[in-house]
Amino acid sequence: MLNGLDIEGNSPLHRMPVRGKLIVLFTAAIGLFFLSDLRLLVPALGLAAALFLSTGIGIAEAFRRTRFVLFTVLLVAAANYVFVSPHEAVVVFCRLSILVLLAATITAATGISAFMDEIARLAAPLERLGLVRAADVSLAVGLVIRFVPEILARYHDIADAHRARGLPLRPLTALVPLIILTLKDADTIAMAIDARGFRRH
Amino acid sequence: MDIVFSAATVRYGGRIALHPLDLSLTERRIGVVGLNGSGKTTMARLINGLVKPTEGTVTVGGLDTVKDEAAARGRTGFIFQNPQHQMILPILAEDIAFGLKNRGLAKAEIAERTDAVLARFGIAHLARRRVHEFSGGETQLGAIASVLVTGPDLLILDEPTNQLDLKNRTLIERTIADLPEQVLVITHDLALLESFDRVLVFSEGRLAADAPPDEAIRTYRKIAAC
Amino acid sequence: MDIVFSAATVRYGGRIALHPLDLSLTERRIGVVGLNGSGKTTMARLINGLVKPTEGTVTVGGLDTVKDEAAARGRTGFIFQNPQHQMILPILAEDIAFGLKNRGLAKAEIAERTDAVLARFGIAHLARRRVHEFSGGETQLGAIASVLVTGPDLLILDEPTNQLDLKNRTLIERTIADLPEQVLVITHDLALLESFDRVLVFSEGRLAADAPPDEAIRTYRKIAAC
Amino acid sequence: MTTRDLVLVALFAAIMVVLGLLPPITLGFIPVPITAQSLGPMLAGCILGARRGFLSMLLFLLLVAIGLPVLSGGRGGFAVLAGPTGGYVVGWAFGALVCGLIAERLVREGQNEIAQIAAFVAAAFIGGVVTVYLFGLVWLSYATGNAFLPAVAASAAFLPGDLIKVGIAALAGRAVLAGYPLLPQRA
Ligand SMILES: Nc1ncnc2c1ncn2[C@@H]1O[C@H](COP(=O)(O)OP(=O)(O)OP(=O)(O)O)[C@@H](O)[C@H]1O
Ligand SMILES: Nc1ncnc2c1ncn2[C@@H]1O[C@H](COP(=O)(O)OP(=O)(O)OP(=O)(O)O)[C@@H](O)[C@H]1O
Ligand SMILES: O=C(O)CCCC[C@@H]1SC[C@@H]2NC(=O)N[C@@H]21
Ligand SMILES: [Mg+2]
Ligand SMILES: [Mg+2]
Repeated sequence: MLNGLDIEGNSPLHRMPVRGKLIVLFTAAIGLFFLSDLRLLVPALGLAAALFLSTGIGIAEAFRRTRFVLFTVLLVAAANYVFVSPHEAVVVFCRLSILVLLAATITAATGISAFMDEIARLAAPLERLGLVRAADVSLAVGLVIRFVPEILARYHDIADAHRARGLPLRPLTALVPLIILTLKDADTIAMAIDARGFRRH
Repeated sequence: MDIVFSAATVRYGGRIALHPLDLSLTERRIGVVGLNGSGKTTMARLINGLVKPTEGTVTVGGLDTVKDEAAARGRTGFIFQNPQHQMILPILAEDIAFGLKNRGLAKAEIAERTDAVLARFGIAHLARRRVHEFSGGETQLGAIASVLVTGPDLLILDEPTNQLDLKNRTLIERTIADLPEQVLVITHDLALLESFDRVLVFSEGRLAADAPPDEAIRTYRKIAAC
Repeated sequence: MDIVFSAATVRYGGRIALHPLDLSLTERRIGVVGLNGSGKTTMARLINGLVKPTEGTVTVGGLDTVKDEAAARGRTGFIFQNPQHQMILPILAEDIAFGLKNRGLAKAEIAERTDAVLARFGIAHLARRRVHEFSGGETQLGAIASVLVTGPDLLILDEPTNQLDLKNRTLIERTIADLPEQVLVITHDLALLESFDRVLVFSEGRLAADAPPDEAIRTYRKIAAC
Repeated sequence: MTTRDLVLVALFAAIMVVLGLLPPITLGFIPVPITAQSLGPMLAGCILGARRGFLSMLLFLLLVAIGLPVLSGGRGGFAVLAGPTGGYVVGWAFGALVCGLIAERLVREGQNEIAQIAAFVAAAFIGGVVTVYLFGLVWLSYATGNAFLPAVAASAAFLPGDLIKVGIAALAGRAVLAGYPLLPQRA
């Protein structure tokens, strides 16, 4: 999900300012909370899916990006089915799926640099108070998005290293090298940021 | 040990990385060269089952790398293109011992074998050091030790002299020459291959040449000049 | 641009990595060779202030790398030993643009300069691609573009042909030869240095030779043979 | 803040995102899931120390707030922070802070391994469990209008999992200290 990867394109969603997109998402997140009428939720789910596809992402990629989260949404819904009621299960499923799709839509239609500009703008008032440096906050957000695939790639490296040596892959024996390898990468990246003058001192 | 590829093909997603490959390797010193992205690492990973053939089969000493995965893998050791990523525990001696512990050996034997392999590669002084602070040459030697300690019959090295100076390069070259084990080396360092028995040249996922070093290197130079 | 080391010394923890170095570099093509761990990367990092001298000073074009850190750094670009880790944002064009944004340029100028540098290195087709999917040669070129776009006077390359095949190696060699900027290259690939103006040989943290390529390489071979 | 600090803060926020890829386990009797993400603040505190650990969780909170689906199950947005689990999520930041403060004071690089692990266990438990539960339960009882006590009892369901996480964080903290030390140490 958080591959930080926008789909190249020029759809209305791509051109919409980041702030507008975030406001829509917040509003939806809060609004959906109060909504439990399936006559509204089901069409809304259809609309969210349509919006997602309107970014030009393509069905296969859209499914690839959301299947994992949608699976966990299904689990949450199943729990509601068992413990609460079938109606509540469908409501929860629609509510969460809509949010997932909207969030994924924004991810697909917004470049990382656009995100970071917006965050810098939001952080500017805090900078005036001397609390944070706005540019640092947006850089940090960009770095998180960069690190997620990097951590997953390192995890694959470590899994391969275990397999190559015929060792069973246990979460704990994977966790420690995973942290150390990514720490090492992080140090190199820190140096690159300095070398390229990404931060004004 | 016989390494046999029968119409082995690899696709990543839809893209083909290795076209159907038929090949039988028995030589003691096998080299692999080719342009970046030509499928060398993919081919090597097929041998120890890290990559599974999309079609066809690969067998090592008669064992199928898919059906007899664990047994086949036990017979090959693999040194990664970036061996730093293959050290699992942070202290060298712990990392070497870790591979043995999982084979259910007794403590005393683990210690003995660890010491022996460290001595064999002249790196006993590195035993308690942090692997992530090692220099390039130290990392390579440490990785070779941690792999050979489990006693594989075949050792695969993916670009082992990459970041090395002339001295460490010579050290690795000699280490490889002296290994009693069968060895397959992928490299861009053509001088390393001079004494090899057989050299494979890959190009765009296909075997472009399979010959003694001189001839293979000539073919490679021609491909690279295009 | 003048690069001047005055008794510059580097210690990590207590250990000395670079003994007091006095040196003035003005040539357009400067090479650096030496054994693993001999202090090459440390010396290069002094030039752009990534490492601070424990004692002594380093100046670049008259600017002290400690006192005028930001200004001095603005005049040098650095390509890391592993350039994959120096791409900070995941899409090449965004990575290149980000370096400019922090210099406070206008949007239109950023876009224009980004396009120009991509065209200069013939990698316009990579602009929207994910940097971590690049091949070795593509990564090197992308890193060079992302650094040169900010207009440094001096470019430092730390082992730029490490993982490259013959073809990509030649590409980088030509790219370096054609750069109008002053260039300092650290490498184990001796052929790369043949046309250079001046080559420094490091050994155990000291300058062991400072000569034209032929002579420097001879000294280096002698050191490596010990 | 050095650039290295900034990058480490971002890295541990990213680790939270990755932990969030593991599906949560929903419980019927309390509207709070069991999630792997509560390991994150313990790791951040044990490995980075108080300041950087705290900032990494704040950064993660920011990501949640701007609506990125970074909480387990692909959730995010202000709605979650205002919801029944919001107290826990905010508590993660203070949990990392407390965990780091304790680890920085108790753990020494020269100590023997057992002493280091014990110190990390104490830090991870007081920071990652006691502190987080405190924030979580206070907000939960307020948000759901429950009496305080039933929520406390119900949260016993998290304890087995969270104790395992304390153990993992302590072992990881000590291994990273041995292999790549970062934790600031105070007398
Ligand atoms: N896990 C993967 N997923 C998708 N594509 C892959 C993967 N691994 C390799 N490839 C692709 O398969 C092709 C062959 O890759 P391989 O690593 O075998 O090349 P190589 O000959 O070892 O190159 P190099 O000299 O750069 O190491 C390349 O185009 C590469 O991008
Ligand atoms: N951050 C660091 N902390 C501690 N020691 C370091 C650090 N960086 C380098 N060193 C040590 O300083 C010495 C010189 O290292 P440097 O990286 O300059 O060598 P190099 O000549 O570039 O070697 P290589 O050819 O392997 O890249 C080595 O002994 C190295 O272990
Ligand atoms: O994802 C969320 O909305 C927040 C979940 C908070 C879960 C709390 S954290 C402490 C305790 N341990 C768990 O495994 N779950 C709860
Ligand atoms: Mg390869
Ligand atoms: Mg170096």
